[in-house]
Amino acid sequence: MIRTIVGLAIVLVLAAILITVVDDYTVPSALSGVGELYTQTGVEDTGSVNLVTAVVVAYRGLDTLGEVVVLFSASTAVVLILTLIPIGANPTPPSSIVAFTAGILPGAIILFGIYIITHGHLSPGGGFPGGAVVASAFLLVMLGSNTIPDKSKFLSSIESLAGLTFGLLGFWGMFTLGQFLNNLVIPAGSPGRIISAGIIPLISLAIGAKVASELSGIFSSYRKAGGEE
Amino acid sequence: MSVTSIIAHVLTGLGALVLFASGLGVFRLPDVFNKMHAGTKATTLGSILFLTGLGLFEPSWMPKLLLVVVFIVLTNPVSSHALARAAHNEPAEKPDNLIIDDLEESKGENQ
Amino acid sequence: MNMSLFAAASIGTGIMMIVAAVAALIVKKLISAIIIVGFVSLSASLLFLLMDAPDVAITEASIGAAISTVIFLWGRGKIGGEQ
Amino acid sequence: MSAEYLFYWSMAATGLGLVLIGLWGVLTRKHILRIALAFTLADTGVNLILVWSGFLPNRAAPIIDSSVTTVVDPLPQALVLTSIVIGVAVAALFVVVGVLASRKSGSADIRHMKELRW
Repeated sequence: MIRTIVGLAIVLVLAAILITVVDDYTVPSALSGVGELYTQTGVEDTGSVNLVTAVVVAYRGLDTLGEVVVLFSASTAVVLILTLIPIGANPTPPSSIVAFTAGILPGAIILFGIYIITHGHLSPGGGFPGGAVVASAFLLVMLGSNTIPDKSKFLSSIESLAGLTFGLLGFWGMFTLGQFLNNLVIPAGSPGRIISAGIIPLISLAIGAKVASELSGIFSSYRKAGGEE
Repeated sequence: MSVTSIIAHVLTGLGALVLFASGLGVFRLPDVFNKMHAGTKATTLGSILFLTGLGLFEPSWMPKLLLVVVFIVLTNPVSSHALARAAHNEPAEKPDNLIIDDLEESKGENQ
Repeated sequence: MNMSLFAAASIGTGIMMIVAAVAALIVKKLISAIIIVGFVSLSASLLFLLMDAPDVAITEASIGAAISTVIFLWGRGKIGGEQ
Repeated sequence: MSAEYLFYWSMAATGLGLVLIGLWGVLTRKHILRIALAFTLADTGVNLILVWSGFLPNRAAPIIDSSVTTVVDPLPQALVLTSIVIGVAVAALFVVVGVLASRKSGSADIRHMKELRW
């Protein structure tokens, strides 16, 4: 009871503060600062039609590298905890209908994920959503398989390879053009084509592989520690 | 207003109606298996009708929409099957008036 | 495009999300709460689409509705849904 | 009170509401997975507010082609894109730690976990 009252009081005080903050906010009529700069010169600078991918991979590529490291440490912590402290494995066998569908669908889902990753500079998508889609295909495979898969070596080598690719592509830009993760070490080409935007598609592939392998690693260690219903 | 456009309007309207009925069924029917009956069959039909009507509005979207229909037809029955099995494994979800239970009887045989 | 249609869509989705979020915290069964949170994530992806952010909408739909739901279902299978 | 005004502010209201509800849930719930769920709700709300801060009505999505001249701010969208993926990894870690804590104390109720008392 006292917990409810204290919680409600804290939330109401925060709501009052937020409303006073919002009260002063006026609807901007134009973009300001760095957002305006990105929209004005983004396509010329990077060759990527999709400005969100341009910001994620090119302008803020170093931030993305850091965020991939955060993702890496979170997934490593999950895998480490579940490997060191076993919770008890009891995967329930899937029914034959689920097993059959899990045999035919993941190919199409992985294809769709790769499409999202490789068209990240042309249409909505990129490494992060595409990697999540590919990881959900792996999840389907795991749900449909009767045995506990032991692919952790394969997954961790893909993960390391993707991280290494990201770093090496960054250093390539640093040594040739004097700027870490400069994406114009390959000529930008004409915006709107599939082979354009410098190394943005390559970095998208690396990010996608990394996200997919890390989420799959989490699911794989979950499966080892017991089935997901 | 051409014939195609009229057909498209009718199809999207029917699809929306079926989807609404499905939502109402999920809200009103008593237990898990009845709710699933409304939530799976009706949404499959409703989505197919709606997507086909949408494809008639914009003929250039038709291949992608057909792909979506194929995926819905493939995945919707399977997911509801898995859901039904999971619900069957929970004793609390079993309705009171359940008389014939084939899954329970066949459990010992084909494991 | 008609602006009031967009306003109706966003307000309807927003009210639905707020109601669902409260329901997720006070509903009795844990599994219902997990499914409702998945629904809130899916509605959030609709709002992202209305806010001209298709990239974010794709990510939120595939992660919020599928992957995080599976993660919570796994936790429920390991802990049990009492409360 | 035009339609555009309602459209713009309803997004912010939804995000703020989700953050507050999630915070309330984190403070008052007792089951450890409920707390994780409330945390996820607050995460979704924060992402909504961040994307909303770069949103302007009557503009197009930030994908430039010949017919698009004015677009919304791509920077918050790029940040939220990574934030969502990190959010799910953090939620996975939260659930695993919660499962371990409930194993250790024998119950999923945080009142039985001495380390989490407040």
